[in-house]
Amino acid sequence: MSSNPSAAPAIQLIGIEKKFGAVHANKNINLTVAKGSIHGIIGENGAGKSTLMSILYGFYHADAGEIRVNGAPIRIPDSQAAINAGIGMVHQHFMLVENFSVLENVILGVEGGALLGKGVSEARSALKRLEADYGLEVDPDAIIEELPVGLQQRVEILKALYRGAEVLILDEPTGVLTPAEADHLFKILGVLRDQGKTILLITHKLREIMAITDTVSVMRRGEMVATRKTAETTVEELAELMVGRRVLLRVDKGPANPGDVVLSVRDLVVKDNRGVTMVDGVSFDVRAGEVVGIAGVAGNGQSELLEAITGIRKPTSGEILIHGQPVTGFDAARLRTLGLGHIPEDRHRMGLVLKFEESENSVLGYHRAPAYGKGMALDLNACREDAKRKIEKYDIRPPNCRLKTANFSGGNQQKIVVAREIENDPSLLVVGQPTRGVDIGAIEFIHRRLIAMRDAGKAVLLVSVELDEIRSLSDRILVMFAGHVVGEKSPETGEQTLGLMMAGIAA
Amino acid sequence: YAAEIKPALVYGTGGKFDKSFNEAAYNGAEKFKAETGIAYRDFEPTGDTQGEQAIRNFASKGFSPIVAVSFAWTSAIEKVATEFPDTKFVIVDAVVDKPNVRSVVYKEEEGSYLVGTVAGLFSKTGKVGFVGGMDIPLIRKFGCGYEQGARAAKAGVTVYQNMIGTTGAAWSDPVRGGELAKGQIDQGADVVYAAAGASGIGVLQTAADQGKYSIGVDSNQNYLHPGSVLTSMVKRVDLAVYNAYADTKAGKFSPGVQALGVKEDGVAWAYDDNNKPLITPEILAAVDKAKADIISGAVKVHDYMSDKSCPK
Amino acid sequence: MENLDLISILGSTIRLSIPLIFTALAGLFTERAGVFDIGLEGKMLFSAFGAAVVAYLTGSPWLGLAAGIIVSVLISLIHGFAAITNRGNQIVSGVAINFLASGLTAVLGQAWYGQGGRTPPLATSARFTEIVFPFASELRGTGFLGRFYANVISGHNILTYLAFLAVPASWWVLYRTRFGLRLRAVGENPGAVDTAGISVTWLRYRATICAGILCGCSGTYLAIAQSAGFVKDMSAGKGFIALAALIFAKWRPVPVMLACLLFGFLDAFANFMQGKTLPGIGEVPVQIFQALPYVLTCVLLAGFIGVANAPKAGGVPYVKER
Amino acid sequence: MSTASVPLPNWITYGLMPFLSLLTAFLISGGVVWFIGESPLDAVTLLLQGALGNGEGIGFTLYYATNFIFTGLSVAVAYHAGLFNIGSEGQAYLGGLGAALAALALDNYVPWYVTMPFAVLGSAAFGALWALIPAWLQAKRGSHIVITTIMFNFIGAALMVYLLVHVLIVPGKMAPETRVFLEGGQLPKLGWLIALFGGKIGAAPFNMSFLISLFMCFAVWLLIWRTKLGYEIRTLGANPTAAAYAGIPYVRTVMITMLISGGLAGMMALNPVLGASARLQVEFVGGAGFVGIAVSLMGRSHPLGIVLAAILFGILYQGGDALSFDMPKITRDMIVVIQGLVVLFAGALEYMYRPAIVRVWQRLGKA
Ligand SMILES: Nc1ncnc2c1ncn2[C@@H]1O[C@H](COP(=O)(O)OP(=O)(O)OP(=O)(O)O)[C@@H](O)[C@H]1O
Ligand SMILES: Nc1ncnc2c1ncn2[C@@H]1O[C@H](COP(=O)(O)OP(=O)(O)OP(=O)(O)O)[C@@H](O)[C@H]1O
Ligand SMILES: [Mg+2]
Ligand SMILES: [Mg+2]
Repeated sequence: MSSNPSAAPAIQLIGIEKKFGAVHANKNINLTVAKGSIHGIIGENGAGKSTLMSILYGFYHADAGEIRVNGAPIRIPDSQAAINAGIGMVHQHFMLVENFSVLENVILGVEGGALLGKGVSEARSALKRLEADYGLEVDPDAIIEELPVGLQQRVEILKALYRGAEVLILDEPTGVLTPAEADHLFKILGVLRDQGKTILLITHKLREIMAITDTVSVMRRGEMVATRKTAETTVEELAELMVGRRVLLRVDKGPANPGDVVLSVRDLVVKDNRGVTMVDGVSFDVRAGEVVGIAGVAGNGQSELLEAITGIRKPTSGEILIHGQPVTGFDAARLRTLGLGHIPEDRHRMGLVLKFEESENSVLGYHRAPAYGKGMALDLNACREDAKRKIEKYDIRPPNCRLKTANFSGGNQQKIVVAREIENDPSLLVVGQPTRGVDIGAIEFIHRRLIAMRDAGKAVLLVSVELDEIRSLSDRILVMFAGHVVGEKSPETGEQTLGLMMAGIAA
Repeated sequence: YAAEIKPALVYGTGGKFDKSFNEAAYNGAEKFKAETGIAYRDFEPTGDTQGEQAIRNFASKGFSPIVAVSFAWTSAIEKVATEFPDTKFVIVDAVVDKPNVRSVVYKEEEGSYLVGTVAGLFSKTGKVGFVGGMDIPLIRKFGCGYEQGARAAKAGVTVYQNMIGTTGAAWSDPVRGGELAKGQIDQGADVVYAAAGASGIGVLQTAADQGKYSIGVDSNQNYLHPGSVLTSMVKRVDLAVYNAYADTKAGKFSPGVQALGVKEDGVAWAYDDNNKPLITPEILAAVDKAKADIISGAVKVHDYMSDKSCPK
Repeated sequence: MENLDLISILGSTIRLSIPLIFTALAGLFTERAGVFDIGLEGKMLFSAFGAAVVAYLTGSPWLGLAAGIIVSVLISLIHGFAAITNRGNQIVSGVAINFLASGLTAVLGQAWYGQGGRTPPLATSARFTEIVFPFASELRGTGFLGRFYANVISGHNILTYLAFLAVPASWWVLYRTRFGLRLRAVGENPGAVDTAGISVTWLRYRATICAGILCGCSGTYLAIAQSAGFVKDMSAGKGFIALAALIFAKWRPVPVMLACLLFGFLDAFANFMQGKTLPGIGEVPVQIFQALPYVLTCVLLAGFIGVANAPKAGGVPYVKER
Repeated sequence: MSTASVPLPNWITYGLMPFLSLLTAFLISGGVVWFIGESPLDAVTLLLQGALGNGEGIGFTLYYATNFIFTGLSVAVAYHAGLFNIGSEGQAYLGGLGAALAALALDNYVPWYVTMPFAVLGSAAFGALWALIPAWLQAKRGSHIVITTIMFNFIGAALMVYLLVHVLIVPGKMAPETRVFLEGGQLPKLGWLIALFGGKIGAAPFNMSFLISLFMCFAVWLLIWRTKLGYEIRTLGANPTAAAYAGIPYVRTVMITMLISGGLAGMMALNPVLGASARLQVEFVGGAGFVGIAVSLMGRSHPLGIVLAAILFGILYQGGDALSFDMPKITRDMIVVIQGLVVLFAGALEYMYRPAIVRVWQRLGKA
């Protein structure tokens, strides 16, 4: 071990192992993070990034392996130990008490005594100092649930700093931010680094990695596959490392032959569960034989728009027409009978019932069709025969329609959803994040299927936060920002332009 | 030589040792056992639906006579007595018209009249209370007799009446019993009569805690809080049980209704060492006179159950 | 006469509210920490039994109280073991505790004392008896205020005054101490507490222990203050009324007290109204008063009187790793 | 390593684990028996003899089991939709009103088999009615159904006592109960069924409603696993968001499920009211609604499991009666203790043994 502490790396992970039941989330991970650097970690969804960082933060326990901080091996049995070792973390899903004030959230765990009085006033002045030092302004008495996500994230950072973090872990901090907010965040991170803090930044946005990190490590399927100096690598190399083979994000497709208008959305206004207007007067058409892509940073109303169109959420006002027939407020079941197919953004939350057998999931939403049983009855054999056909056609593995859906891998689960929705031959297919957490082979398969749908004269509406996916599949791109469609572009438009629009800066 | 008998006893809800009604029945059975050496079996149902099964259980195991001491088992006895025509049954506090059933009922209004007389004369405030168990005609009958006695003893006596509940649970809720007694005491009552099975324990307790006076029921409860329990309206359930067993043993069990009043010594007021200091000679004289008047028919105590009303 | 009745009803209200206040505050602690607690009824019953037995054996009400609390805390720990450590269904665990309480107290009571599940009556010295304030009896005769002083303020046992102290104390603990801050946080978002380096498990256990202590007081009150011994099933649904009061008060300490007083008042008023007729309505069945607390709570839950937002993480075991 | 998501074969999940829970509950109950100075072995012998030793005992056992089948099904149906109905007790109580009204109205005029369908409908309708408001509150207002059904148990009890004390009571009688139904309002005993196996039913109130309960088991199985509605109920219970995605209407499904659940609970009343005591009494449900929770948990919400668990509890109830009869030191409350322990170990602590089992299983797998 080095006798000069400043030379020792801030963090060293050696042979970290972690299993969640059958899922091997981290396999023999080794990682070294230099002091005073910004170290990026990239990887696909489910690669194990959050798990690894949560182990470092003491949230999960590694099954095996060693952690060294400043060269000294330490045990991190819980987050308290991590905090004591100067490690702070901003989680992917914020860990805030929503009905508490900012101040209460900040002091939680470091109240400075059994009674609250003194600790609270000390925290108040400390927050002022941190605000001034890093430009992290936020009203200490505001209630969290009333703050926009950007500010909530700020509270998370303040929490970590208030606890004296020297190493700051940020888990996908920009997923919920506009590019401008993200830029502001990166500025703050720069300041922190200059003050000698070490930063671990998880993201799967390669651009961010190139823009701000000093070093970058790549994870794939629970393994740490490479570490590079950012200056010495390229986006292409990182992408290839991430997915394990050459990436070909372009999809071969011919020109579109748009036909009649299939979906028509007029002045649609949609609120979320909290009553906040998320979609604010959106209008557009989707024609037969074209793919319309909706681009935007997550949280700008795309999810609510999809839910309104597919009958999951009642719009506040406005109109939706399918084949010219008003369908506003129809429920999902009725819309399906009118020819709407829906591949949801989150297969676990929406698209599948993980407890069910595969065959039961392959009829979800279409189970009322006479093909699956006369009248009230559900004909299990018909369901199973149908499922077997889809399994065969979509190469779903393992090919066992009686297996619990939870036991299929992510990619195959997605294929179950895609097969179900496409095989019902909809005239309008609404697709959200079709390839999230899916391996490259499956991505290509799904992309080809979507284009085939278009070529068969179906209307396809695609929402994705992956700009590359939007650009390669769409015939037209609508950009959403803050609940509005801020513009329509062709797929040839540069990333730069689209990025500015997504930030609400240019139209 | 008398036939060997297999007597059984089914208590009312409230438990064997309620220091009151059921305990009186128990004492009767114990007395028979002590005198004859014949063992008996008993059962304590804990809910309204359990009695029938217990009675039938005894019957099917060849027990006879089977004494069921609560009106709650009326329908049960009706049914089981039909199923087992050769078994002898006794029901206390209700009437079942079957050739193998003896029904023992008491003229509680007469006993209550006696303790009402004591209460009326003893009360300094001119206000006395009555806490009943379950709100049924039978218990109203207690209250009505008590009221008549108190009024007859001293004109213008106020009588507060409360009932603990409307289901079987009312027999075993001393907390509420105590609370109701406290309410009456707060309103000025200084003697409270409890006709509430095990719930009465709470009434007697509260009166003692408050330095006031109470009247017990069914068993002689004077010993529970000597100096605070003024007297008890003794209802000789023990006799019903004892007689049933003894009659059967002697081969002279008779079905039909037995109505026991002051005259038959079926109901009485308790006067013993525990309450002797409380009972003045005037009270003693007055109660003795009331008793004599009832026996002679000079005083006719109105029975609430005869017309569902109580003279005001 | 009117005054007399009112005073008498108020005095009765207080006596009937005390077990509700203790129990509802107990529920406040567990439920604010995110652990549903429908086993309040059972804890109350267990502690009543423990208090009565020990008070009978030792002749000391204080030892009875201690026993009541210890028993109730032990039961809380069982709930904790099931609901916190084993992440079992909190409702099911509560149901189990209610069954166990009702059964075990009766079985043991019968086996030990053979009095139908009752414990033997306690001597006055083994109970908490009324504390008469100075001049209470003198003031009793001096009109409304005097009677109010004598019958409503004075003349209760020590646990009654303790219950009213427990209300501000609970408020203070919840809103002015570190423990309270964390407890409220863990009921809303256990993840926030966990990542702050605080053990969710231990915190929730402490909350259930607090509940155990408070339920211990309520059971003790029932058995050795309000009555002179344990009686089978003597809690008689009070745990559920307290639960209703807790919801009615939207999980806040001072409103909890007010809700309990309201429900206690309904009970006292029902006793008073027995057999009396209301002008124009006639005799009001007691069942109406018995059902009223539950009806009111349902009306509240329906959102007709404001919204009762339960602690967000309530009822959900904290599962970190699936 | 966490073990919660490690898959285990069905015979462990549905066989071994409930068995271990049950074993624990019984061992502890045995400890209680021993603690109060009786021999647990003798107690078990008496219990089993009382419950299964002769035709009458079996009749009683099945009589109790019938109650628990109904309430167990009631809890299970709601549970499939992710709803915890602890209001079966109150729904059964109200169901008794429906059953009794049918019997009171018809018994004078028609034979039992004409009364029966009306009583079935009446009991189910009143039980369903009592589930309606909590269901509506859950579906439309988001009020926690656990809380509202608890409240409705109490409201129902107050209502029934009022009706029995003030309305339905026979004038001149003291017990708050209706008149005894005539033959036309009673369900016939199933003596022949016991006789088939060479037993004598004796006085056991084992009656027609047992067959109705078995029929309902089949109906529930059909509903849950062979109909589209059942599919929707299960989807709602397993993943409410997926249900919304699939166009399964939340409000309607919750309401229908709770009506079915309440109806099943209500039908439980047929057994004691029309089958046994031939009159409506106060508190005739006697906790069967809560036992239904235990039965449903033990039976893993499957009709077959529910029948088995109900028979187990039937044995406990009848055997417990016999036991308290012959061992006066052990009161009938002992059953409630066992019941509590079963709910605790099979319900709240159902996964207590899982990590250990997983470890053993994995070691065996590796070896
Ligand atoms: N608490 C948990 N319990 C069980 N399995 C988990 C848990 N958290 C994560 N996993 C599984 O571990 C694997 C790695 O997940 P992790 O969240 O670390 O991925 P990630 O790289 O952060 O992905 P993303 O980009 O989607 O955030 C996944 O298969 C996931 O399903
Ligand atoms: N929740 C779960 N329960 C049981 N088994 C699971 C669960 N999640 C995953 N598995 C098993 O773990 C294996 C790995 O799953 P994972 O989603 O990590 O696959 P993957 O390698 O990412 O595949 P794909 O590329 O198709 O997404 C799967 O084959 C599946 O059988
Ligand atoms: Mg992650
Ligand atoms: Mg995957």
